[in-house]
Amino acid sequence: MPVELVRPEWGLIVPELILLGTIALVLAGDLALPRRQHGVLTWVALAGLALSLLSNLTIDWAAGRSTFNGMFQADYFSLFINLVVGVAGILSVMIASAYVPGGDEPGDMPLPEYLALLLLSILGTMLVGAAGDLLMIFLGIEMGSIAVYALTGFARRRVTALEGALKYFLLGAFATAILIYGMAWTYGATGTTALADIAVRLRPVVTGSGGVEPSLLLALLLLAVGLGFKIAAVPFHMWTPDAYQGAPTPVSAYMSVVPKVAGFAAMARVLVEALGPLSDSWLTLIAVLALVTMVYGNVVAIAQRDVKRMLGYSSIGHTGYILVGLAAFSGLSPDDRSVGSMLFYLLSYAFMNIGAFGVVTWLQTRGLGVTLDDFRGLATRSPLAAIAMTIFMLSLMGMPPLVGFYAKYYVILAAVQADLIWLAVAVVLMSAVSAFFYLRVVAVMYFNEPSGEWKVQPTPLLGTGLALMALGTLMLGLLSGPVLDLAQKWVQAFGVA
Amino acid sequence: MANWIFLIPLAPLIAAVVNFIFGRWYLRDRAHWLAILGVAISFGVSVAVVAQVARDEVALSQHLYTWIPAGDFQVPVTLTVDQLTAVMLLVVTGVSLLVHIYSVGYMHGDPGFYRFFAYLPLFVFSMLMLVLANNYLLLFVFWEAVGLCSYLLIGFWYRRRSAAQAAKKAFVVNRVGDFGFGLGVMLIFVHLGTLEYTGVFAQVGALPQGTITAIALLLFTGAIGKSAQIPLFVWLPDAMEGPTPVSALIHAATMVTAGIFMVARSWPIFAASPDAMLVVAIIGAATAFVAATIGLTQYDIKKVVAYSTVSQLGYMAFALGSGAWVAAIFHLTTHAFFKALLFLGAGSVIHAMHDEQDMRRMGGLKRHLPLTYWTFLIGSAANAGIFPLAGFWSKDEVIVGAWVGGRPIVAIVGLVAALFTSLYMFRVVFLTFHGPERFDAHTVHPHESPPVMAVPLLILSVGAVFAGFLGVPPERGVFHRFLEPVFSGHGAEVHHVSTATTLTFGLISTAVALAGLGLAYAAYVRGAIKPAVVAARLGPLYQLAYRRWYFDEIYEALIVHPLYRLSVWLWRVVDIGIIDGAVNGVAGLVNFTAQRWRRVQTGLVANYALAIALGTVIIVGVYLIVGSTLFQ
Amino acid sequence: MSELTATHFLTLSAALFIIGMLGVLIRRNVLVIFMCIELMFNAVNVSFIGFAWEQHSLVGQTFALFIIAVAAAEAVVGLGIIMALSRRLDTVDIDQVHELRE
Amino acid sequence: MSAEVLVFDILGAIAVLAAAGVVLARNPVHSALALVVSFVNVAAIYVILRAEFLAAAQIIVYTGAILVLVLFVIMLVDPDNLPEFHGGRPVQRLLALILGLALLGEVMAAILTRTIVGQPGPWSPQAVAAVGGNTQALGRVLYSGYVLPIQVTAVLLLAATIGALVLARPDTPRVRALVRDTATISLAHPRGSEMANGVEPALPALAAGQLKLEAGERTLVMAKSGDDFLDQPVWGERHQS
Repeated sequence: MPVELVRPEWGLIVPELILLGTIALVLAGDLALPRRQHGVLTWVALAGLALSLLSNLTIDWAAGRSTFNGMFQADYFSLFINLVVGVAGILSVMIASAYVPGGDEPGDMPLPEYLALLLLSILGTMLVGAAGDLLMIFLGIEMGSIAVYALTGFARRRVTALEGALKYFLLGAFATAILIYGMAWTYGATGTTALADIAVRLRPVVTGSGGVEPSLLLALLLLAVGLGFKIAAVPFHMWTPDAYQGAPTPVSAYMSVVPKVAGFAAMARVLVEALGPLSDSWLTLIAVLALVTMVYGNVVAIAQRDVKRMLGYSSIGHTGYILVGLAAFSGLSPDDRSVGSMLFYLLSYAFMNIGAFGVVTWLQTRGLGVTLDDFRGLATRSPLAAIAMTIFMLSLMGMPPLVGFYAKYYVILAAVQADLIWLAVAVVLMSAVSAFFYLRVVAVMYFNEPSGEWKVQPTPLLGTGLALMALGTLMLGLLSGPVLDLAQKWVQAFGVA
Repeated sequence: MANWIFLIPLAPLIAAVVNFIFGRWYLRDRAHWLAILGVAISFGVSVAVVAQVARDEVALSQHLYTWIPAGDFQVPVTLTVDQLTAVMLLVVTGVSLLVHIYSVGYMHGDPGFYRFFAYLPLFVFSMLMLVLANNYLLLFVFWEAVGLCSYLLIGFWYRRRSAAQAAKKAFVVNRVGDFGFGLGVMLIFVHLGTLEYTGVFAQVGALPQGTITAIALLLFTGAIGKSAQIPLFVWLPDAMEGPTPVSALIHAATMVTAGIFMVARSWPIFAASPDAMLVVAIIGAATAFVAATIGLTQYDIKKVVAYSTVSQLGYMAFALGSGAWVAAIFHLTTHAFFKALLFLGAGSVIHAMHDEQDMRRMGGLKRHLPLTYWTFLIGSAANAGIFPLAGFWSKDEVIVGAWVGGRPIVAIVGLVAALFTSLYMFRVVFLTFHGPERFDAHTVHPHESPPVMAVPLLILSVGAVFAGFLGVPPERGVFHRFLEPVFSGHGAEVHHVSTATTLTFGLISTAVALAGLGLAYAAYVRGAIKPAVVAARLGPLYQLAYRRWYFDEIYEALIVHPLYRLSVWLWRVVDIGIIDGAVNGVAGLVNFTAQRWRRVQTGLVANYALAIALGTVIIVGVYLIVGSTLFQ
Repeated sequence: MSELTATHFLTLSAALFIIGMLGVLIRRNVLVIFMCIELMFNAVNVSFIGFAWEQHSLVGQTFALFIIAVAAAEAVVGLGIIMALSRRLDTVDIDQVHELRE
Repeated sequence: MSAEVLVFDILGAIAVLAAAGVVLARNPVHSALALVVSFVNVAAIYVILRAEFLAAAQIIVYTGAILVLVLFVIMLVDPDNLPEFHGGRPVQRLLALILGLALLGEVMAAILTRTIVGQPGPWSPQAVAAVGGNTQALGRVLYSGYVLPIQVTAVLLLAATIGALVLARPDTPRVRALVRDTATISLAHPRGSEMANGVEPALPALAAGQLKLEAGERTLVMAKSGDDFLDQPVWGERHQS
């Protein structure tokens, strides 16, 4: 049986190739440079990420081409994921800069390995965003996850870090098994693993009948569960707070965003692109998951005093909000706002959440801990850090005109258009509930007297990162028009075709 | 050039952001380079853009992006340069550039040096966006932004209690005006469904008269706050707590004129409502007069100049209220030159006197500060309206505009105020630079300012001398021909001014200004008139002016105090008693749930895996029963 | 049941998968839990290859090959975490690892 | 019942029983051995499924590599911990069993009601034989349509390697001391006697002038217990006054 050998279009994977080159450079630098010069590698990583981000300009996304026999798709969706992940990566590296070398974490954290793992995880997420086949989704997610398992346990002299890593790893592998079992059933039910082909083969099966064949449903649900774990949807979320709390704070910042982006990208690719014809079956599931997730995450966050853990639960709550966007899916058409609102939310979430963890890092580099008490009187010690944290908290809460408000607004708009009024109401209610724990941080910073030792330490790159994120949180709302346009473009491409 | 407009606001913005981020650690006392470069680029591009506008007589615009694309309500961010904006662009970027250069000397050695050069370009950016906006929402956003910058800069020396108080006062008073402005913008949107200038102006005539008047008056409320008109002018003199270059740039030349600019920009709305025009004219005239009387009695050199600013803003306002649009903008332009000059000159004096601001402890500085003296004298003469300096031409035109616009009383009030203006300006000059040295020569050694401060003074004094000739001959000068396209159409009335009227008023103004000069000379140099005797003779009237017409006291008694009492009462009764009770109840319930639910998280991997498995089994089970063909 | 059909393989796969899952849920030794996860991966491979056999396509076999590779990669990292943790805690009992909770 | 089915039934039964053995065995080494048995049987079943290459890969990668790795780790961690910890968690076990049965029922429902969608693929047994067998056919597919996944897998293995190196590399002291000069201190003070009272042993101090230190240098005292020689040296630090 002859097999077509198709020449791959290398031009389409330039951002990924640049990132791979950066990883190689970082690893080479690890070997070539003496240990005290490893700080240079931070700049190498930043430059590589920036270059990779810029190289997106060289690709014609409008054409929506795919290469490597359909394994890789270069369309507006992968562009936006590249954008989110690239920005999140740059911000994460900036945050890690003050923490990893030296730092207060017990354990010497080797910077080159840290950066290499971070970049590998970013690369994996970009591949998920561009995946054209279940296999690529699987490999991309695994590449991201394996790197993050190791990052979680990076401070390996601290038992809690290893505990977080172990929990994340065992449950992650468990969920991966469920995910690939779902992929196997998808393959069994449709005879293919290519996303586009799956949709094509499903269309005649689904139309007209009152129910869906059990094997197809099993495939769909196992996939949903496996991906639900990656995005930390209730009840598959339980690793999240433990892993966030245990991991070194810059890693928590990173893993609260990028692996989640990978999960949502995979969800959009699988559920929307491949299993779109089955949307009647999964929409209710996603809507219910969204409700349960946001209620649980926001309510339990109230009971936390460890800020990292609180942010862990709050990130579960945000997963719920983003799922609302997905639940509003109405078919791949230009009118559909669901995927656009989801993508926009992910980008804004990157700014505000990495920012919040960044301020925690800022405190840690100054010798404080991670509980609410450590935030006491921050406003008098470092007014700028307090202002930044206030901006992030208010944005996470959804206060206009910060970007968090716009993100929620677009999600609610999508939900209302899809007649999911109850879900939209739930988002508003849960935002109100979330005010309890977000504002508590703000109140503690401004109205309490400082306690604990405070040692002054210059961390210019971390400070710049925080300033950038605060600025992004402030400005992205004002720029929401063009950004949302870009996020919408993927579904609009389907309207033209 | 249209494609380069975005550079005008962008260059100062980048400078501000970079200084803000890197200033503290890296740039420190080098922060000014970037700021000056940014504003210089902005100035250069502005000149090029304005040249094209002047040559082609068209408005240029550049669409940047659509801000809010939700459905019908779209807000485009478009930068537009028409003739009116062109004038403002040159004034703002030009004066900013000079003030930036001057500040290098003035702020030298200040610990907040980098912070100053981050705030100042930020202000320039906001102000430029304000004048470049093509719709009311953008205008409003940057209206607030310039207010914020002003607040930051007034309170620049925030450790000084009075500076922090002044900043707060400016913020609160402006908030009152902005509230009205915001309502006006909303009213426009509700009635016309658009916020873009062109759309609004085209449709405004169709609205009922009452609505137009309401919109116009609400918009003017914003101008009252920002441009320091009665009754909201109280913040501006206090704002002098900020560094002097800030007073020159923000509280004399640019930001305070935003209100005048906004009214001129909205002229079709105002022109359609005679009632609103009358209100504008009356408030303007009253401001011009009241502020001038206060200016006569103050001893703080910066305060006198500040009250003079309020008074001159009053002139601009009554010109607007009389339909003399071009005259108002003309006065705005010349005023920017001579008032910035006066402030920078005053700053130079204060600098030389080691932060002494009371004129009673100055005198005889002419010898020590020759350059400052001559430039300050030029500025004062221009402000007083001495022929043929800049202030003469523009003030004369404003008064003539009021006269022919059918407001003779306003014109006469303007003339009286002009007498006071001349008097208090020369009073400052004589008290400061002439007469005996009233300071302690052992501790204070006045010295001329460094070149970096002197050069801006010289450039500005050239402007103060010659800027008026843009408007010569009156009504037909270069300035008028340039601006006329903006203020035509929409049923504009054009008043024809006879040469006789122009000449008459020119002579009267000159006489008035010289009379003021003579009085000041008689009182403060020759000692022929004893100011103290005059003050005693006038008694209550003098006290009224000296106490600034009791505005602050009235506000304190009527507004601040009752509000404070109310808020305390609200806090005690409503907040603690009622709201807290309800909130605590709900919070308690939620917290109880949270405490219960957190127990689910046992920390045991086995339980977590069980939750995943349980979730899977339940979801699959439910779907197989409900959604599949299994039981059908 | 005279001929071999995909049902045979799928049943075997399901049995292996669920036994592996039970192991994860029941056992307390981290290493055994880890082995059970490998068992689940293996069960998925059986499904893939069974489907491939039924459909005359090699996609399933290829997928299974990649799963084996990924399983190896996971094993490396997972065993690394287990070793590091057992060095600190001196135990491989998963129930002793619960400092992070609530 | 054909011979094929019989062979499958036997192999499958052994695989399932061995898998059950993994879960039930008390000693993890026994679990590992049971896992080997299960994997080998599954490999044999791959041969029935005409996936000879995968059968080989299964044996080499799983049984060969991964399980040896597992056994190594079992040997490396403290042998005292190896037996399963008994007792406890009865509810968890019961629930797990119920869940397992329920999931089995659900999956079986899907298996038994499934219909085959679409056409059979191009790789019929004849087609596979035509290119020379399973390995050749798989090779063709892998190196044409699966170029990108192969590269990605390579990078993924790199990630795993770095991760494992970071986690499992031995601890190194954080401060690298540059030994410039050494001096010997008498350990006349027996260490054990103070420990008995719960008092931290005092580290012996240098005699004045015994060692010349420059600015920024510290003395690092490495002491061995006086009476019995421990395997590990006792580390301590004393700041130069």
